Amino acid sequence: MKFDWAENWPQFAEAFGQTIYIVAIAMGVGGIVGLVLGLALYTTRRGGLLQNTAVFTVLNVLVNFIRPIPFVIFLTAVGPVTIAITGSRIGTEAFIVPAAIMASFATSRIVEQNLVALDRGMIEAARSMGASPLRIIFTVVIPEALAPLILGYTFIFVAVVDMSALAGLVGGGGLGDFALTQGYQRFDWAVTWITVLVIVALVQVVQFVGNSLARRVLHR
Amino acid sequence: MKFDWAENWPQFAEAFGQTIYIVAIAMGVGGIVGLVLGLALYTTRRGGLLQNTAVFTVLNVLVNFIRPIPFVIFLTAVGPVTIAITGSRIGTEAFIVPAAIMASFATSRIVEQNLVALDRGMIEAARSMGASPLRIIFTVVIPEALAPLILGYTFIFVAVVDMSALAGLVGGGGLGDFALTQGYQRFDWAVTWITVLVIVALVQVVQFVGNSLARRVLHR
Amino acid sequence: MSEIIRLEGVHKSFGEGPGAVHAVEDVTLSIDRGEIFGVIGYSGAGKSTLVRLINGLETVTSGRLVVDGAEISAMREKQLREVRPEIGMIFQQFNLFPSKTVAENVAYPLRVAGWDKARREARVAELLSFVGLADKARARPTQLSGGQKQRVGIARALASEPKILLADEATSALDPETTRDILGLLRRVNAELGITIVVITHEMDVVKYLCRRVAVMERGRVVELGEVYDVFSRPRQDVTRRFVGTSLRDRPSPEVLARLAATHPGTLVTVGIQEDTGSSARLMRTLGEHEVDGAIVYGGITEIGERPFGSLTLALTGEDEAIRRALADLGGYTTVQEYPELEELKR
Amino acid sequence: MSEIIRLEGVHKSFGEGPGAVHAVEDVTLSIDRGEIFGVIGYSGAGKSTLVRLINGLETVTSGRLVVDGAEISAMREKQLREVRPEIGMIFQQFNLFPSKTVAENVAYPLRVAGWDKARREARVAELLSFVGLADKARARPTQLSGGQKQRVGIARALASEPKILLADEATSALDPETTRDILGLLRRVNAELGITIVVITHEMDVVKYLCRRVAVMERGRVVELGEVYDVFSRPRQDVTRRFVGTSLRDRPSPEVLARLAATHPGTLVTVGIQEDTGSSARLMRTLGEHEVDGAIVYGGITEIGERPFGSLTLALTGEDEAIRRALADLGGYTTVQEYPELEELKR
Amino acid sequence: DAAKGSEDNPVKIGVVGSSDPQWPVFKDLAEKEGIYVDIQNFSDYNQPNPALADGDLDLNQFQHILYLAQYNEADNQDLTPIGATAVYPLGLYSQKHTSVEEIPQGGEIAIPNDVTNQARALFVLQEAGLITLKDGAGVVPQPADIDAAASKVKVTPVDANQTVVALDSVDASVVNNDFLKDAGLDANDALFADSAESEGARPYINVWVSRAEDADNPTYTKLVELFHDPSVTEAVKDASGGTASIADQPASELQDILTEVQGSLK
Ligand SMILES: Nc1ncnc2c1ncn2[C@@H]1O[C@H](COP(=O)(O)OP(=O)(O)OP(=O)(O)O)[C@@H](O)[C@H]1O
Ligand SMILES: Nc1ncnc2c1ncn2[C@@H]1O[C@H](COP(=O)(O)OP(=O)(O)OP(=O)(O)O)[C@@H](O)[C@H]1O
Ligand SMILES: [Mg+2]
Ligand SMILES: [Mg+2]
Repeated sequence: MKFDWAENWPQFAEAFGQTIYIVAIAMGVGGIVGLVLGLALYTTRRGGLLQNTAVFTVLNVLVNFIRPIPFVIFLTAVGPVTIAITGSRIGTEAFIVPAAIMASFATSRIVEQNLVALDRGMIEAARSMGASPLRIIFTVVIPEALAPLILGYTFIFVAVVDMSALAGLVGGGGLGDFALTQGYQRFDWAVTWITVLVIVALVQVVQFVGNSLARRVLHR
Repeated sequence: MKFDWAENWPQFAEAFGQTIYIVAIAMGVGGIVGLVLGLALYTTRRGGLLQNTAVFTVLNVLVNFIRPIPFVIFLTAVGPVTIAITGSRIGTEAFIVPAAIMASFATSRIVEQNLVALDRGMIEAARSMGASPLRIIFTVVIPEALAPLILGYTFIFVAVVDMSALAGLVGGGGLGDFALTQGYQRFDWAVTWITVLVIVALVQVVQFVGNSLARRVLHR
Repeated sequence: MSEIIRLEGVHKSFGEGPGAVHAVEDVTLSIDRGEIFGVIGYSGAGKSTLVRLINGLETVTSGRLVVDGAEISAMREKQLREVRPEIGMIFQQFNLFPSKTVAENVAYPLRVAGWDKARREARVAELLSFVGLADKARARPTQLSGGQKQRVGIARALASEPKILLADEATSALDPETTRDILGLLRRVNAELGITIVVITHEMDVVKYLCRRVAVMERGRVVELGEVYDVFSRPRQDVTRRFVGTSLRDRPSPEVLARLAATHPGTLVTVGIQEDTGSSARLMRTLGEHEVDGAIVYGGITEIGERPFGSLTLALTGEDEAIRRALADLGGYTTVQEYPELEELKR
Repeated sequence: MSEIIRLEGVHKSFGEGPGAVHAVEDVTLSIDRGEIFGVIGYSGAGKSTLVRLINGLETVTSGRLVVDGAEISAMREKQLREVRPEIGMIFQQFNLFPSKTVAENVAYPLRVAGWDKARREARVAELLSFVGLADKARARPTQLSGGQKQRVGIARALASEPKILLADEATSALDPETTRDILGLLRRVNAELGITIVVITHEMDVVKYLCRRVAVMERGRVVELGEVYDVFSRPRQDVTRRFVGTSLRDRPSPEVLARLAATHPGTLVTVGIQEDTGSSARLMRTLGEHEVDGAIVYGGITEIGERPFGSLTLALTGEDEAIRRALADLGGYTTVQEYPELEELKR
Repeated sequence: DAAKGSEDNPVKIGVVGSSDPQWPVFKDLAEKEGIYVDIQNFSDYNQPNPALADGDLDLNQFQHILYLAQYNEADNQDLTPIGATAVYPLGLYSQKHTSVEEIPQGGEIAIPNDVTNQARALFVLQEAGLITLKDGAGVVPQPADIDAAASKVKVTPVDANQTVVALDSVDASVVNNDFLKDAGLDANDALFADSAESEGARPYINVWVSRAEDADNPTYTKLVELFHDPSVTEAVKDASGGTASIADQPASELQDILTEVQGSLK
């Protein structure tokens, strides 16, 4: 009773679509919210553009509070939020809510990390021209840290793809769930690895794009 | 039949010990192997100290191959390796093998990312003195990127703690599994959150240490 | 002339306790609107720190600092932001934005100041062609030579036509020709637009060419301050004397003197040339009166602030007595440096 | 004298196709063991690129480059590593290690060279006290002034006693006094240890003080090359003439001339002073013979390579005819520059 | 080597949910009889069978015959049931509705997403008249086998735990029996449940499993016997909220059922 590709092709295609959907939205939302959070961590940290110990401490603790919670527990805990947003705790959309939140927090650390060692001379130059902190962030800090940021986002992309395999927890589908339920749980290694290969291919494409962008941005 | 702390305290303590064990070894091994892999990615990339397109491509594809595989599938796939190393595919040690491998690959990307934007002037200075690539890596590249690297390792630490919650898959125990099986799966939210809080506290301590080290290293 | 920058008892320390570095100590000075003010001093004297206080990049540890009526030393970052667009700065380390092109670097302050695209582009083109980098508009800073980077920094600082320009070693990486062009530009913006310029430099020629007044710093303090001509012609501090000396290169070093004594007959003396005390014509006349022959063997006369200044080292030949009398006469109206140690050698 | 560095038809381009920058073009030159060789030229002329080729930091696009018998241009990175400890480099942008202390920065090449701890510490202490930074040994580069950074760079480059020193604008951030100390040090290591030094500089005084030979670069090419005295006293290229002029500051600019003409009676002329052609004593004698009075109003005489060199601008008064004859005589043995345009103005 | 079951070489038993109350009782009982056991807990159903097949475990006890059959078939193994434990009914629960009839057309039902519980849940829903399975759906149907046109509701497979959590956002959930007590659900509130005694429930008898060669190992047989001690079965029943019906079929009968089920999977 092995998997019948010919017959179940639409099921696979649907899972593929779900993964794209989950990853696109979780990355989109998580990427932006994570950027904001990461910038907040960077700017409020000691010696930052808007040094503010109170804000930094709260954010720092919050991010560390959320990140280590086992995902299925976190997903259950944010259920009420999910219901408020999507009307249900189950289904693809319902999975995206906790996934996007988790992605945001993870991204915030990646962003922070990539900005923290930025050369202060050019930030001083911008300050000396009277540029506001917000302007400095968007016109100096981000452009100057773009290469590592791109690689950081590529990292997060892979993490989100990996996380999307958990969508099955709430009936969210996706390729990861497909590999698990149609392959792994049925001990059908062909299905498992074919699906995993598709996921890997997706990741390779994005990494390739990320690498080329980073290289271009480094002007080598 | 809620959880009886007085009676089951040893069970909790054991889970705590398992988490520390898993995280310590997975971080230790993953941190070092990841550093080596990350340095390899950094040095062989175009414009790197040991630019080598073939090696870079192989490593790049390999890392991207492993990282997005859903963890439970990966764990099963590396089973033979696990058996070869620990003699069994189940138990705490058996979990550490795939966890350390995954941690290595994730760490490699974090390391790569934090080195890629390093100022080339000082690397040139070291080259001009006849320093070998290996020496440059250990005496210039790593020391100069230390602040973001420390934050990067703190990030990976949290990720490994998070991953350790999956130890239960192979009977590996740990706090995450404790929260899941004693709390979440029994709908006992008190146990769930108490356990999660202990995990969070652990993470906060490490993050605090990471932040202070990074700050000291930045000389502000 | 109205005052635009005033420092009153300004201190700046880095760190605390016994390991603290007192980079600027008790500096009180005032700079007039429209003047070009020079700051010189040894490496590490506190010059960069001083100007970085003026636009608030460093905060004053104690003392008062007022720029154009605004009390910088009492301002918070947010208020400083309103003052800063009026103060351009050329950084000693250039501090260019590495990921922006040359044109984007120069355009940056214009964006901050809200100039529209067309004006911005015109201004950038004008500045780049002035600093001779029109062909590098689309290059990145990493592709530039040291002097090219510095010129981008200069163009960027001047872009938004600030009221005050802080130039920290603005020509240190430039060849003499390019330096002359840049100094000419600075003089022009000062004359035409009335921009006040504070110039830190270790090149005395820059001071002589540009500045009206100069402050000499030593270990955080301003040890001498005045009109450039006065400071250069009558240096009171040791540090000033050394700087002026090396700069004019008009006073021979002991090695050079020894060589001159070996190759020239006669008595070597160095005589000061100054507008008000001794012109070279008067000098020659005095020698002629005493029938002493004076061959110029070293030294020079240049202008400082459009007034002649320098010294000449002469090899005097003639009657010993005549020479003695001639020197006495000279000593009556200018400085005369004799070298008895060389006479010893000759005997 | 044996040759230590030889370039044969060396080219270096950045980029390809029509947008390529040809930083060094067809340079052929040879530097002797133990000499101090200067490289001057406009900003962007290719000076830094040229010296970066010498230790293989940039790879030659075409041509041959041999250093101390080793063909650098044919070497792979691994082989270069064996040659490089013998070549110290002072970088134009300093390139210090920001996370290491000053002492650790200076000790780095010694670690690479495998010196033991005791020798390393002694050497670092010696170098730091020489460059005047003993008290900054434990500071980090970010806590240093521009000149202090440069001095750390100098100490680091000299640390392991290399055979060749590449000094790219090594004193550009230093005050005159410190510059003199550093130049003295370079001259000493050259004289005592026989280190070959290639000096890039835009300060002509540095060339005059240090170098035996100098190459003048313009747009990637070496346009003039020779003994410093010859190049300075008889510059053949326009660029050289300008550099020498600004450097000696002995020839008045048109503005200065106009002022001199206004304030001094008589005819202004500028007369060259050179060891072999015209000494100032001979000059004065000639004027005396024709009963012409010559007041020195501008100019200077210094030494290049221990030989006198310069020019004097004189205001000549006397009979028109006498002046004419005196000038004719002078023109017989030295260069005379007259200013007919000023005479026009006077009338 | 110490003999199997001695203190130095305990019998390793893989379970899913070692915190269930019967295990401490069972462990103590076995020790009194001189057999030492090591209860190894798994959080994932997929791991205990390969672990047993590899020899990492001696026995496991977490699955029903259908699950075992499916594993044997897929992984080409011959793990063997050596004793029965219990049969649990599988029920449909709701916070919104009080009867099956109330569930609206197009309603959403959450079911467990592990292969066999999912299949059984689909049978439950078919029995309750909420869905219709396509012809040839087989013994282990999945949601793709639902004839949507002929069905009243939409089915969403989720993590077994989430069937309980999601009660607040679906019309009803098929909830595994072992969650009832912890989740505070009462088996009597089920809108619908399959019957443990029925013939159709035979593939769902939970079993003790060993490797084929150990099927007659007396130590293991003894353990199976001990499991049916009243102190243990009480704990089992208690944990299931009284819904478990203890099963005691002999090993040979269980092996027959396995062969039958496995045959139908081919
Ligand atoms: N990496 C690079 N990519 C592209 N062009 C470069 C690069 N490095 C240098 N150039 C160009 O090569 C030319 C020579 O540069 P170089 O640094 O050698 O000049 P330089 O003579 O040292 O000038 P300066 O006195 O200003 O330091 C310049 O036009 C510069 O823009
Ligand atoms: N951030 C800092 N932390 C500690 N000390 C500092 C810092 N910045 C400057 N200093 C010290 O303050 C003193 C003055 O430095 P400053 O940069 O003002 O000197 P400067 O006069 O500009 O010298 P230069 O001509 O070499 O540029 C120096 O001794 C320097 O080491
Ligand atoms: Mg300075
Ligand atoms: Mg250069």
